[in-house]
Amino acid sequence: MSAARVGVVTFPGTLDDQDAARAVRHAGGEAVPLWHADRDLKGVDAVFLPGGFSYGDYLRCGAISRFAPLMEELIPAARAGLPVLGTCNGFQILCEAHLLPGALTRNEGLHYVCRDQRILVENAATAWTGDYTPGQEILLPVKHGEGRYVADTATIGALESGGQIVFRYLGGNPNGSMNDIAGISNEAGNVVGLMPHPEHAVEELTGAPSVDGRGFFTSILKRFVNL
Amino acid sequence: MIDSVTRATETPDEPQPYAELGMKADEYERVRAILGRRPTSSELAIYSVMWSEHCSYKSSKVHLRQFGTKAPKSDALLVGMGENAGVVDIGDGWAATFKIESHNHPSYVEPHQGAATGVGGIVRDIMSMGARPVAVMDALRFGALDAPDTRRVLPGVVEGISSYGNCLGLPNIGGELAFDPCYIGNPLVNALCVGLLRKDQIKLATAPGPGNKVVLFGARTGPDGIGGASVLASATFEDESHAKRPAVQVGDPFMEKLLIECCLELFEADVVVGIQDLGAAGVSCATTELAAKGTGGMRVDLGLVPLRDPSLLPEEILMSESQERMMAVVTPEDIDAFMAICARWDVPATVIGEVTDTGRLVMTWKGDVIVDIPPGTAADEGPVYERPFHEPEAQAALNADDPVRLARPDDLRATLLTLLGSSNLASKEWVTSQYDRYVRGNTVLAMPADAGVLRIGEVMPGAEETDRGIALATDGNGRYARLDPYAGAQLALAEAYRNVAVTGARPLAVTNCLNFGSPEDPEVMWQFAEAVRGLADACKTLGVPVTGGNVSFYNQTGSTPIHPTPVVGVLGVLDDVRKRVPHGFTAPDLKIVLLGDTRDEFGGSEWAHVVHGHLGGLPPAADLEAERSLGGVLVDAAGRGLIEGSHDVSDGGLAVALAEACLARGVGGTVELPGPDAFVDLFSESTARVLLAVRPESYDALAELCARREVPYYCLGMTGGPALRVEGVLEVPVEELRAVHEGALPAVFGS
Amino acid sequence: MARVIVDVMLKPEILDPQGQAIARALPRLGFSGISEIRQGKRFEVEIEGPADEAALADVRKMAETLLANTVIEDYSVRVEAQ
Amino acid sequence: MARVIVDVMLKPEILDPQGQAIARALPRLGFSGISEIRQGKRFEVEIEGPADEAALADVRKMAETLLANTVIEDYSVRVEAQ
Ligand SMILES: Nc1ncnc2c1ncn2[C@@H]1O[C@H](COP(=O)(O)OP(=O)(O)O)[C@@H](O)[C@H]1O
Ligand SMILES: [Mg+2]
Repeated sequence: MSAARVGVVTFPGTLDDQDAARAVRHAGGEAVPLWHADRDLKGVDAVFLPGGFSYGDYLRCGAISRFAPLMEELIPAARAGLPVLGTCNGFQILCEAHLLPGALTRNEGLHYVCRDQRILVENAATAWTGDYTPGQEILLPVKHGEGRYVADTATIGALESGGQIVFRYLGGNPNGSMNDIAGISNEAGNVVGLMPHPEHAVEELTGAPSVDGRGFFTSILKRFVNL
Repeated sequence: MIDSVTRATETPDEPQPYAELGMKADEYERVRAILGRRPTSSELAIYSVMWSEHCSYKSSKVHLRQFGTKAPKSDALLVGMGENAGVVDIGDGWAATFKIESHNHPSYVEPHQGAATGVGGIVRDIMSMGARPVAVMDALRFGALDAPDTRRVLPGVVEGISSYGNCLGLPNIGGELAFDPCYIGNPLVNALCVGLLRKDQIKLATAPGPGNKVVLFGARTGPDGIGGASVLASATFEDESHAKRPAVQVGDPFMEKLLIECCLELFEADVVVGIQDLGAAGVSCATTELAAKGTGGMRVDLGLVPLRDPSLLPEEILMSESQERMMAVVTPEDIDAFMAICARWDVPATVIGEVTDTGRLVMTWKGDVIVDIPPGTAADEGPVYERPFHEPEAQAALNADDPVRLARPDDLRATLLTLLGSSNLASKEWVTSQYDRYVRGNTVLAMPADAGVLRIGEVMPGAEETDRGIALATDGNGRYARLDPYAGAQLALAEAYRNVAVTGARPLAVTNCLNFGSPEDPEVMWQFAEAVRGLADACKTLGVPVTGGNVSFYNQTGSTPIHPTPVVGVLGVLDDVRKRVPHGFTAPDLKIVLLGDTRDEFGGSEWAHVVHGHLGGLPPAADLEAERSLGGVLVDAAGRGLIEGSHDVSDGGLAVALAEACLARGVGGTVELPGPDAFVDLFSESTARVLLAVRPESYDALAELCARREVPYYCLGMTGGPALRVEGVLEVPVEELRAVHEGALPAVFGS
Repeated sequence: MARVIVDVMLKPEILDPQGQAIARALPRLGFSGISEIRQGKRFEVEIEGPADEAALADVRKMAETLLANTVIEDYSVRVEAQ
Repeated sequence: MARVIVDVMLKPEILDPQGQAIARALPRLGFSGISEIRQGKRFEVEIEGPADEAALADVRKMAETLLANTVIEDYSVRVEAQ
């Protein structure tokens, strides 16, 4: 059986695309580069929107990218169930594209923060978290200047009650997000966005002092093996 | 009115503002002699910037030559000094290029933009060698931690480095942060970039081949940093609107990121004959240098330069320091492919001229010839000064004021905590947490490790497979250099060399940024001459050549210069990056081993500085042979897997090194001091020492390696437990160490 | 040629840490009598033709879809008096 | 209680990368007829007393020293019509 194909999107200013592709390969999948200006998802099984500063993060993070030609294909596909993971800038793009509710705003401390962060996995039933257990604590790096998740009270309530809060910060919130939210999913659970970077925690030698990010990639790949 | 060559010939006696442009009368006369007429104002613009201290190194050149004449024989050197950056062979077909550069003055005027554009500039230097930039580092100096000036400048500088470097996707893998009142009004912002390339891929700044096209690509040209040109414009044009041009440049890191990816595709497609970044002196520098190193001639239509502000005059275009621009020489056959790659990355590109074999750089503006010069005279044949120098009057008294007279403490626990929470020894995390150290997924070690380490094998898909890694560290101690600039420069090199070696990497090559006061002050010039002599001698002894660097003069307020501050960067290579040695005490139940001897050396020490506000005597001896032997032991031992963790011993001595080693992973340790005087053992800053954590079963093998190279070694104790204990002297819980160490900067700058 | 101004401010219920940081710094810098500061964005949009209804409608659409994120921000559009 | 608005814009000769990035993106998003966009900051300052000359002088000083970086930015201060 051929390996699952995970698309990795590059916008102008995307930074973590190589890392994301490497993480996919390490987990045994095939990483398929997707270019922002192409209206072509190349038939991939899932899509990873990596971090970075697309369009310099000028205006607002993710605001310009969400209008990319590729996004015109991706948005309906995600609504139709294609698994999509956005980390950091990818999460910001998913919110700007309204595939996820709420928005990401300037860190409460007003500084960019790069640190190794403890994270609680609350929902292990999404497309990207099946290999974790609910309540599991993991260590992933965060690195962002605009990661404070905000939404109106009704939205937060719905996220809480619907199990859509997938990740929460533990041991200190790095950005002041509401309810310590680190990552959320859509109602269907196929679209997940988070500020931390699983792709920087998959190897012993490099990146954060953990390999706790591997689960994201094994989760999505197993899903396709089992299909 | 355009000052064309014709007009210049017709008006030979028209007065010209050369002095306002920083040119001396004899320099101006030389230009007239070279051209056989008065220069046009555009030509004057070119000569004035190209012959400035910054571009021509006219005061430093005669000294810097020693880096070449005394250079050790090294097979690793592929490109030496004189290009945009040096290139070293790191094996398996790979090469590394690295360089450090200052942006001190702009960072004082506008901290955020000054520091940001400092990063941008050094990254373009690396790109222009044909490399992919892979990491940055920053060496910073500010006035006293609590000085109002520091509170204004430091946060902006850090934010500038952070926003620019992070946006480029370059991990920040290390640097320095130090405070001293001498830097008030003269902060130092030195930025380093390292890049990787295949050995057969090196690009040079040269414009050969008549008929080849000259392409300007990247950002449009605006009125950035052309304070100087306004003198010309207002003198020639009597136009008030040009009188107030901004001296500040604003960077656009997004454009630079596009430039990086665009350049890499251009290199991959092999459509570049020569390439040069546009830094200080912009188009003037790029055209004269490219032409001088190529076939010798170039024709440029300045009217084709894409402008952000259409009112710019040719003199201003020539002097503009607009950021994020590059210039390439491309064959006519490749020009379409070149343009297509630029378009794919949304990078504007314009053909502005052509290479010729006339030996002249000719520029036109709306049909008039406004520049017609032999390019080499601007690029390579600038003035060279043998500035007078002599030892400062006060030097002997300074050296005589030995710290032995200072009262030594009884409470060594309190002394440790005082030092650990002092500005220069406190945790730098407030700064480093604003830098992305993980991006691109190749960072093996970064803060708080002694050196940054990168895996290289996955950087360039398609290149030869390799397990190698590179390590980089920068160091420099202004107090040591003040006491003895010759030794101070050597100590800076020794520490950077040692910091690279403690990760297990073999030191290969050196870059340096020499931050000094005014070269017109003979006492400063002496400091400079001594520092260069010291560094060149030390490079020879350690067998590591200088590959490039940067000189920053005029770092002074009134007649008071900063401490002479040579900052030295060392690049090393790990044959197998998986064998890198991590930082500090990595686990309990390891033997704690000190390599190297400790003497009573407190001149310029942190203890004298923090506790007594004292600077006098002589710095610790620079024992380069000992450093070399120590480096050999470290590289061998790491290669054989004998070391579990390491940390070099430097500022603050063994006590601070032990504390930092405990803090790395929260693992305590218990030690017994080897010498008779606990204070000396703990706080002396003797060099050529490191602290290692080794498995008990590896100890004998390590000891044997040390014995073979005559490196002294002392087993001090074992790691483990919740505290740092020095038997019979002090005991501090690791968490108490942490609170003191990590609290100092947030107490001033907020958390 | 006309200039249209688009002001974008965070909705009142969304925390504005930048404004708060400035407000906190004020007393230290000797400014008193200020009860609140909020920081937003101002865009100066130069349009090629006149600022007629059609042009303004265009700018409003741009504000709604691009310049502001209406999940967290309010915007207003006005022609600048020349 | 009054609201004073402080507008801060980069000086015209200073590069505005943010504005340029937006302007470059516009045609792709289907907006035409826009020749330039510059992005700046807008501060809404709530003052406790009336917006008299003394209060405005205070806000102007605040703009000069804190809200704007006058090395690269210009500012303007006005009272918002209630
Ligand atoms: N300005 C800076 N930028 C990036 N990293 C820095 C900076 N200053 C210090 N660091 C990093 O912080 C760590 C601690 O620095 P320092 O205390 O100078 O190290 P050491 O005690 O080993 O000499 C090192 O990893 C160093 O590279
Ligand atoms: Mg060190």
